[in-house]
Amino acid sequence: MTDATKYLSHLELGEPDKTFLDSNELIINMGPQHPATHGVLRVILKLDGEKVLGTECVIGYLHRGVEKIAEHRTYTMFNPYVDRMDYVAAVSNGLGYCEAVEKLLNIEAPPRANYIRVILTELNRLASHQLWLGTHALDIGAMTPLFYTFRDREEILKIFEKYCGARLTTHAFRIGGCLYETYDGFERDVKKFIDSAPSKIDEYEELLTTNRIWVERTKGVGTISAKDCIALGVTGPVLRASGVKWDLRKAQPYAAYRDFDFEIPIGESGDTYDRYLVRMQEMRQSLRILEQAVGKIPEGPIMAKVPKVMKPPVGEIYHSIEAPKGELGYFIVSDGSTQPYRVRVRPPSFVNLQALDIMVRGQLVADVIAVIGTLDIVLGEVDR
Amino acid sequence: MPEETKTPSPPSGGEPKPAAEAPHRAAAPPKPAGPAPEPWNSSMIGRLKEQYGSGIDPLTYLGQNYMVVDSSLIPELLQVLRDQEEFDYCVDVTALHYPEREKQFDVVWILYSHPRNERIRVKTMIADGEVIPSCVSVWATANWLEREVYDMFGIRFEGHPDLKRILLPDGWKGHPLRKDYGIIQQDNEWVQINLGIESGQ
Amino acid sequence: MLDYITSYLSDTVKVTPGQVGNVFWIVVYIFIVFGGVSVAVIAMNWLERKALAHFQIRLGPMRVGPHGLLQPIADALKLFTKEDIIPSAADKLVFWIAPLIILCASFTTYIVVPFGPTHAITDLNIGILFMLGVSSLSVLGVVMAGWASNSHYPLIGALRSSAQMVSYEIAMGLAVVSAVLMTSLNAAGTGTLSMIGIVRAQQAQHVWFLFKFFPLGLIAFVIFAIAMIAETNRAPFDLPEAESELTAGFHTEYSGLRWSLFMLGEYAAMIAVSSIAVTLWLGGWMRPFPNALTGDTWDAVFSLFPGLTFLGLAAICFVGVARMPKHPYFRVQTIGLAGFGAVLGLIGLVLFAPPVRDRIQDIYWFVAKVGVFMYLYIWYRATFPRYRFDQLMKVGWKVLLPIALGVLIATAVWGVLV
Amino acid sequence: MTPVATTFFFYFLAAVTVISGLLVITQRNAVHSALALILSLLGQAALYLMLYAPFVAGVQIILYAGGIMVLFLFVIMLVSIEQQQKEEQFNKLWVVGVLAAVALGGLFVGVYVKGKALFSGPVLPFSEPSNTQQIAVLLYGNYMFAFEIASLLLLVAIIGAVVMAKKRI
Repeated sequence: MTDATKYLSHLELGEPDKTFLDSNELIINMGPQHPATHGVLRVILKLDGEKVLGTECVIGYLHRGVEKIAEHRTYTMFNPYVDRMDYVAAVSNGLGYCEAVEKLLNIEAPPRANYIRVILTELNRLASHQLWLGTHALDIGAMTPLFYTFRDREEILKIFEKYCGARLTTHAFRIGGCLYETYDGFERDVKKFIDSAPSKIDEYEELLTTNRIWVERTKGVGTISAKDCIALGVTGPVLRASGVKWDLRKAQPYAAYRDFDFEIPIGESGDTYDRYLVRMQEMRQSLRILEQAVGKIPEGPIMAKVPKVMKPPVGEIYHSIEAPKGELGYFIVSDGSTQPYRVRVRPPSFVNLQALDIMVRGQLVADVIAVIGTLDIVLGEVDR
Repeated sequence: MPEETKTPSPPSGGEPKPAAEAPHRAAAPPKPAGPAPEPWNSSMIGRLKEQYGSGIDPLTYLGQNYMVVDSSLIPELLQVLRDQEEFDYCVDVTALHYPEREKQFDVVWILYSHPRNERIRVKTMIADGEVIPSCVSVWATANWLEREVYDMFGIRFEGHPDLKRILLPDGWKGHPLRKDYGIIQQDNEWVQINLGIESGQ
Repeated sequence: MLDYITSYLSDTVKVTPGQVGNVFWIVVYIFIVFGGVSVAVIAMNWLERKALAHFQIRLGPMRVGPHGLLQPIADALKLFTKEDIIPSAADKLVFWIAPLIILCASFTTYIVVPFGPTHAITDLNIGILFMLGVSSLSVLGVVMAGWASNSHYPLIGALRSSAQMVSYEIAMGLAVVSAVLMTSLNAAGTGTLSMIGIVRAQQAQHVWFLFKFFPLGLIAFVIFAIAMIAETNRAPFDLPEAESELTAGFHTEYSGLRWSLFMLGEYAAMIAVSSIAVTLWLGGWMRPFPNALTGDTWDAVFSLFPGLTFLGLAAICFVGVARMPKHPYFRVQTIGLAGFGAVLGLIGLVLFAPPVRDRIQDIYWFVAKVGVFMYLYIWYRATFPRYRFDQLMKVGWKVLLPIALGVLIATAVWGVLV
Repeated sequence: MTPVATTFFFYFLAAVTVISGLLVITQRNAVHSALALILSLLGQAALYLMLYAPFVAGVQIILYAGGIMVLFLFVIMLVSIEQQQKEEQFNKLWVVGVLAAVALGGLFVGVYVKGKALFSGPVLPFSEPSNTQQIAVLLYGNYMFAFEIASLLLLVAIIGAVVMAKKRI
């Protein structure tokens, strides 16, 4: 834990300029249909030439009322819905929700289930980071990494498909454990993936890490200090790239993460290049976790004793996990019935997106694209 | 795909069965009376109690600590928590709606302290139409989170720099996460005007 | 006027381009060159998609024709039949003219491109100036397109491209001047701006200007090679049409036929600037090692290259035929590919015939050199991220321009001293 | 082998130049004016070619049509067009305008009348291939001093423009 006490003063966001339509200024609408806003994000940019004077995010185009739906479904029925929030990291979403409900029910998933959960979640983290890398590089103009990452992401999706029949919105876990036993050759597949992945990551790095244009486009772009990060509640790789060594897998371990030895990569300057490096390192650390986990999945049941009709006692719980994008939290309130009284999702993308404004002030239009890419937002999660 | 255990197979054809069916013999009777919240004591609570007296009701449930506080304490207590108790990170701001209660809304702050690696919740109750001071000046992140609470519950935060709807369109009527808002209910007028859909669906 | 143009033919060439005074041959050449450029653009389109796909571990077009060979034609048909959309707020006249200007500008430059000592439409004695001037007119088309669309993204794209093209033109021009300067280092002390004259100067001095005053020629060439990518708005300098930032830049609002005119103009311009580079630094139509590997034997060996190339392409086709899946579904494709290979092979055989061989050689080497540049264009696109606008300007003004000036001065000094 | 075509092309190009020149001042839309100006400049370049001055023609295209007009368009595009279109096209200084036009016309006529005596008949001053060289000799030989003065003035203008445009250096 770093000394975060020095970040305690609050952030000065500054007043929005009153002269929003000055003659030299150009208001430009980026999105909701724009190739680089990763979905239906709309950013209103105030420009002076190419310089960004201010931004305003308009979100909600993908709002489906997930939290309202939750109040009208049983605990079990709501489980697949969470996959549709951050659809590139559906497994993490499911893990967070299942663990939260398990906590509320006061049960615990058996160790074998926890190991399977860790393996799938880490694979999902890799897939999410790969997708991020591909699209981020494409935004900055490098086409080729996209196809490399999609090639390798395919391997992960194949494992998901073999495991649970779905590739993207997996609904892999159930409250109390996992529904499916690992298939024959599951460990072999994962092992094969782990063996080939480092060289693939080297391949991406070869294309980008020392590429002059890439470095020029990302170094010093969208810099955010650790203080601002904490004040804005930014979590995940963005926070770590600013130098805060904070990862929920270490800070408040869940599932089986206590058993594994891995490092939390951190950056120094908090710019786009550091975030890129942090995520690349995270991918390698995920591989390390996988390597430790895959060999020694304990034997035993994969499902805890779960009541047939889930009626958690009256009470409330907040549980959060380290999703690929940051802290993904579930605040679940039970009124003793079969349906949750309230499910609040604390989405990392939503909170991280708030930081866009201070990250791009004074930078150029092209940097906005780079910063949106580096924040790694998924609009399904922002809007829920 | 061979499976050697008692677990159901992957959904090759039919729908996945609810997970609760898997361990049949584990159908324990539902526990209506679960663990009850217990009082929570710590040095921090001691300090706060000293300062604010009975306005604070600290509790712990399932190992998670929270305090129910009087709404009059709100901006001040949060400021104290951030400045003196090192809760530098506001995880979430959210609300709950209890329509049958007199003070209809619970507003919940979920806080985390990086130096202490500790998570607490602060909860307060307010009535419908009552305003509550904004804590954007305490944690900048509360900006969008408070906007969302306003959008979904209609709770107004006083002193918020730009309190407007965030997920729903600006002209929308109604606050969908209130319990009296139906799940398929929508602002028919808005839909007709803006989307040109006559039926409203 | 035609008389006038023909009267500009260089008198030093024995068989002058377009056969002096003969309007008929000029017209024939115009058709051949413009037809050839159009075909080259179509081929380039296919090649780019295919090569880029293989850089990116995918197959690229595979459906229309064997290995997608007919894809460009299918695309062209689709674009021709597409609905023609003009935004209601657009300035219709300017919106109409803009793609035509780009197209005219890039095609007009081919008037002076020397595919061989006798294979050129004409030989203006200000050839290189003419090429630079006319190709710089295409920026007008870009600006007009961006403005006429009456939309923010095209406008920003147009602003970017006008600034970019004007800036890089300067470095480009200085690099060209240093090459032109090298032509004057002969007994008479007079240089030339004529495209054919420049190649002849390299012939006379027994060196490609790339290696002249090493490394000055090389530096000038590299500057030109960078500036020409920026001039043609290609990756990594494709900011005016930066897809992820400005959707499609200046041609965001264009569709169908007029959009395809932009593409045609862009690819034609790429080939045009590549041919300037080839003419100025790579010895134009001259075969490799004209001074080292001399003699009739070497001449004969090098004259076999055109035929061999086509035979090689035919062989690739036949390998493809052999690897086609043996399924009735693929029968048409297999036959098509075999036919295509056969045509290529036949062309190859024809090219071995001595009279054809001698006539075609110049063109072959010129096209081969240009082809290398085309491949580089694709390679850059697959490898590099995009520059940011301020960085692009920095590279143009603070790096390329001073170096180009230095090279120019150094070339002049060296030329005077030697 | 001169006759018909050349005369035809001369009048054709002259007409293009003059008509587009008129369009420059009569068009309401500034961008259309600029485009007409480009056409006029290109017509002039072609006329230079007909005068056997290819170098001047090339420079005309590169500098005026290609370079300066782009900057013109650059500026015009950023100005609000709608407002200009509503404004009055010509101002009220008719008298001054007519006087200026008459004076200019008189000057042209004078030069034409006097010039007939000075330049007798259409003569090709230089052989074409060396036209560029001859310009170089004139610029850097005979008129070296004037050339340098002009370039110095341009440099001053450039620096002045930079200083004025940039608020902080």
